[in-house]
Amino acid sequence: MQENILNQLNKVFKIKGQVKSPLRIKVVADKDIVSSILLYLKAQMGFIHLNHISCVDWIEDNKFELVYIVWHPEQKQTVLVHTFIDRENPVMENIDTIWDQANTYEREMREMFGIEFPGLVGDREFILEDWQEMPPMRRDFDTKRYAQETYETRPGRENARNVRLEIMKRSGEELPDFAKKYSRD
Amino acid sequence: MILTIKILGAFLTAILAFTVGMFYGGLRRKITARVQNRVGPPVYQNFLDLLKLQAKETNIAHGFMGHIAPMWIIIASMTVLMFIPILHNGLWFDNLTFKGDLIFILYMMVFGSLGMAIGAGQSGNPNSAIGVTRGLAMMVGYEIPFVLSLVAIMIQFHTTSLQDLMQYQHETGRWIIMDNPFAFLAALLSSLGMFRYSPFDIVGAPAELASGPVSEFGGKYLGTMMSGGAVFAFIKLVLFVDIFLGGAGNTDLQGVWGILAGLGELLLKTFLFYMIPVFIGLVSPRFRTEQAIRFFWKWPSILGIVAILWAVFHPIQ
Amino acid sequence: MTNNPDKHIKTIGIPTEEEIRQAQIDFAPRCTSAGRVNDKETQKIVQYILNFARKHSLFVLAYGTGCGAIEIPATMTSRYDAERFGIRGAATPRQADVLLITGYLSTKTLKRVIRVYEQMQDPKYVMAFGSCTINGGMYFDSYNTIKALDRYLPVDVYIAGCMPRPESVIRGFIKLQELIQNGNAGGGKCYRDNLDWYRANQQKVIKNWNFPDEYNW
Amino acid sequence: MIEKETTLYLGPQHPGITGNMMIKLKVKGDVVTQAETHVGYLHRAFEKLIERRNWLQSFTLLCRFCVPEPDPMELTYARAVEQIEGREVPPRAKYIRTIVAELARIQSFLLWYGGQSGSSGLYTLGQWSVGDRNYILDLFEDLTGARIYHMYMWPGGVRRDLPTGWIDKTYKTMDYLEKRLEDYNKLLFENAIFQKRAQGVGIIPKDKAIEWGVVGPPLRGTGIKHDVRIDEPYEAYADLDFEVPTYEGGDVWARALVRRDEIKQSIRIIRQALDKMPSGSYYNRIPNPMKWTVPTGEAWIKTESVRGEIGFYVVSDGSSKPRRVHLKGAAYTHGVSVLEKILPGQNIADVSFILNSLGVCPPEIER
Repeated sequence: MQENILNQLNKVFKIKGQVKSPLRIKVVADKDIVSSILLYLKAQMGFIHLNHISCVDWIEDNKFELVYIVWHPEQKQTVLVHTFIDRENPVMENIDTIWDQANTYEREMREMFGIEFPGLVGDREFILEDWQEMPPMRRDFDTKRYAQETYETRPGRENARNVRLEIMKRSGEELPDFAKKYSRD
Repeated sequence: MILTIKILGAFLTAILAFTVGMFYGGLRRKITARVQNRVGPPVYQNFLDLLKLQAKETNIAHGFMGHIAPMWIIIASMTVLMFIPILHNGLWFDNLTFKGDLIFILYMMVFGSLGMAIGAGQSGNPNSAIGVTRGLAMMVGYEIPFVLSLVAIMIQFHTTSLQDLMQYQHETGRWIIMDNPFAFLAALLSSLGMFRYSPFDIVGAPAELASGPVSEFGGKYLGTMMSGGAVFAFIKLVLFVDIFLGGAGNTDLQGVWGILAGLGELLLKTFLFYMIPVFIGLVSPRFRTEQAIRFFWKWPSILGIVAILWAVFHPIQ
Repeated sequence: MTNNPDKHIKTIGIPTEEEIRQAQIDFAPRCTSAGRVNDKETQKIVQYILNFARKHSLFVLAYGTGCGAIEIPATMTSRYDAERFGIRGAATPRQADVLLITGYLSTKTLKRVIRVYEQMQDPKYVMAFGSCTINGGMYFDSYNTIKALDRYLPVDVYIAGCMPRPESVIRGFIKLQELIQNGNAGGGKCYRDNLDWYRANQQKVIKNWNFPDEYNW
Repeated sequence: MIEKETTLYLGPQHPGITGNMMIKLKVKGDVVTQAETHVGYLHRAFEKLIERRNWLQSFTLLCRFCVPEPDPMELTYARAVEQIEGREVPPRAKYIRTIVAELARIQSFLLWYGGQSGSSGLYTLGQWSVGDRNYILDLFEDLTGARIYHMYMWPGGVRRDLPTGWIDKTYKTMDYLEKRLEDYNKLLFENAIFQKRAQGVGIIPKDKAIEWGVVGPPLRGTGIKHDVRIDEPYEAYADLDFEVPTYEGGDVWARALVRRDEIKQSIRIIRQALDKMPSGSYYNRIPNPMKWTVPTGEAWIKTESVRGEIGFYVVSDGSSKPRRVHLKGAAYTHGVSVLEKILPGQNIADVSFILNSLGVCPPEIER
């Protein structure tokens, strides 16, 4: 069954796939044909359920990896369609005409990774509000530094060590025995 | 002398209505808690709530009607209260009853809700606006069987006076529930809507409209509304007891003992009657607005019409 | 307060005593119950009665701002039954006395929470749940959650734990009741007195103060 | 009644909302004409933070993805890590995991009883069921030490063995629950008003359901038999005998019936698993967690949670920290696109009702 799916995809789109496990098929495709693959999978092969769209930031290769996961309700097969897009100028085809719920994923990716989907409707802000920095899910966004710069942190958590000792020192109270036992100094 | 007693009696009536209404509210919360496997708040919890609400500061204004609406409810409730004979015997709790007061009471009971509707409308909160629409729609629903049942009573007894009805029940010892059970049933079902407990709490449904018309009222306003509501609850209960359940104060005792016995009888009857909507409320989900109206226009209204027919064929002079 | 991130945060080394003292002075919450001396002896009888009523009638705003809200149903229902202390839910901020911050606050929620808090009527109290409201907890490096709630809202009672059990929630309520009875829980007034300081802190985090048009009724 | 269109904001502060989200409704009189979900109030940037934690530290964050039922999150992630690494799980651990997952399902369903009946004004049932939920949480407390967030299932097994006497206690709790379920049935499902309220409300069409991304009880409420526990059996489900209830109709009523029957099936699964509990090791030891690296790879793992199928897409780049952990919760489609599709035309009174019956869990949407 899995071979049939792969052969069919190979015949139509000239792409090679591989069987990962009895219920998972992995296909790597060029970004231009991804939407036609998905449309073909949905309309011709019965993969009518869009499970997931995920994005991985491969900053070393200067690429975003997009993963479209579709599922066949009768054969219980899952196809993962992988594609790579340029990280500097990330544009991907909008597929919310194929599945309505893709709109949500794409809006999230537009916000979190800065990937543009031409023709995508919906507010630009889906989860964040008044975000002015770079899209936060990119690997080069340093969340800890941003948090330290933006939010005021209560003193006492300067480092991971000495918490109990610090409490004792500042409050002037003697630590109970069990706390001493777990204190790191 | 009579005037002094009347004035003092009016004050006493107001205090009695307020206390009993609030106390019943607390009892309801306690009983609810017991049904729900809980300990529940103390029975005087509502008084504490009221005291706290009255002690809150207010730093908002929602226009003129926003200030007037709670007053309106209090005024309306007190006005209606003054026209309801609390006890059959004695001058103390007669207040301002007069011939034809049944029609007047019917008219005035809507008055409080209208005041609240205008006040809530002024607050500009869409939840309030929708709540008010629902409340008015509900009123159209439950008023019809209620009016039908009262009309049946009026036809049957050829009177519009509560005093006369109570006098009849006192003299014959027969409660009107026996003379016209259909009227009682219709009124009982519509009373479920009047109390706005669970199947019919669509006006202030928390999961749908926050708290409906009172969404924007807090502190003193809410407290005042709460006291008005307590008085109204008492009014409804006494009205039902007066019309259908023989009224209170039917003993032959005279003087203070007569009044006390009458009050005891009143509390017992009102409490038992009050438990009907409370227990139905505990086990019922809420109707949608149109379902509620359809409910009232179906069986209660049919019962009301049957009651009128019954009254026509079994007149009592 | 200038926005100096490195003032309190040192990633390497243990701060000296002097630095710690300075940080504590800088970071002390504006509104604490400690400074307010209005205990039972100095209260007038009316005030005492009103405080008694306030203490035993706490309307909690039904706003689950974070994951601590999952223990609120448990606290309110049969086993723990908070209603026996006079604690019950209120649907809208106008009717509520207590605002529960049940956990971390993202900046988007903080904006709404401030709005809700300002809609509440005095006297009003804030209870903060969980370690994430105290110092960020496990979200210490998250870009979207605030770390110390008392910089933005006056907190009356903190409940530690992640998440606090119903018992500790009730314990927190009882602590709040003590504060109210002794006249020490005046967060709302303190917030108004120090509004500039709080606003400055809030505006550091919330960039845009405008709400949608239909929101401003 | 009213022809004017009003904008009604349901939330974020609203008693009818499950959690912290907002639904912007356009209403005409009592009828919704347009609905729009706004989320992001609970965004804690978990997926960003997990990139900064190592494989085991991630569990503290993971279980907080969805507050009412943290265990399926742990289970799914643990399975994903095991699949990438090729780590075996001892059979006893598999059974314990199954039991914990089913207990989590029951406690979440009991919470759902409270939400579903509370949103329709029947508070008594909510008080009972949420009160009874504490008995399940007690079991969790005995087993893991915490009421809500357990961090119990780790790659390679579970963190602790069953304590002594726990099995008997679980049997007793199951007996008690079965008795209580009859009471709930009388109060909710035999209630004429609830039937009237629930039937024909919030209909998901059967032919569109899979395409819309509906999963779990809402999908089974349309009559389509789909359950990850049967499609791709994981843990001990393949050895156990249970049924997947389906009902026709696709409305709130059908979903409620599905959930009612699923609690019974969960109790059945737990009893069987306790009966068959194998002996042996409960934990396949992992190396020092601070230095533990997982080989390069990726996994897409699905688990059946209360709200439906949840999936984790986990990518490892061979280091000691995950490259990407991406959750697809059932609420991600239910709460946004499905809700926006089925709300128009409904009464305002039913919005919160439908929201509860879909099992929308906002923290799962924005993570």
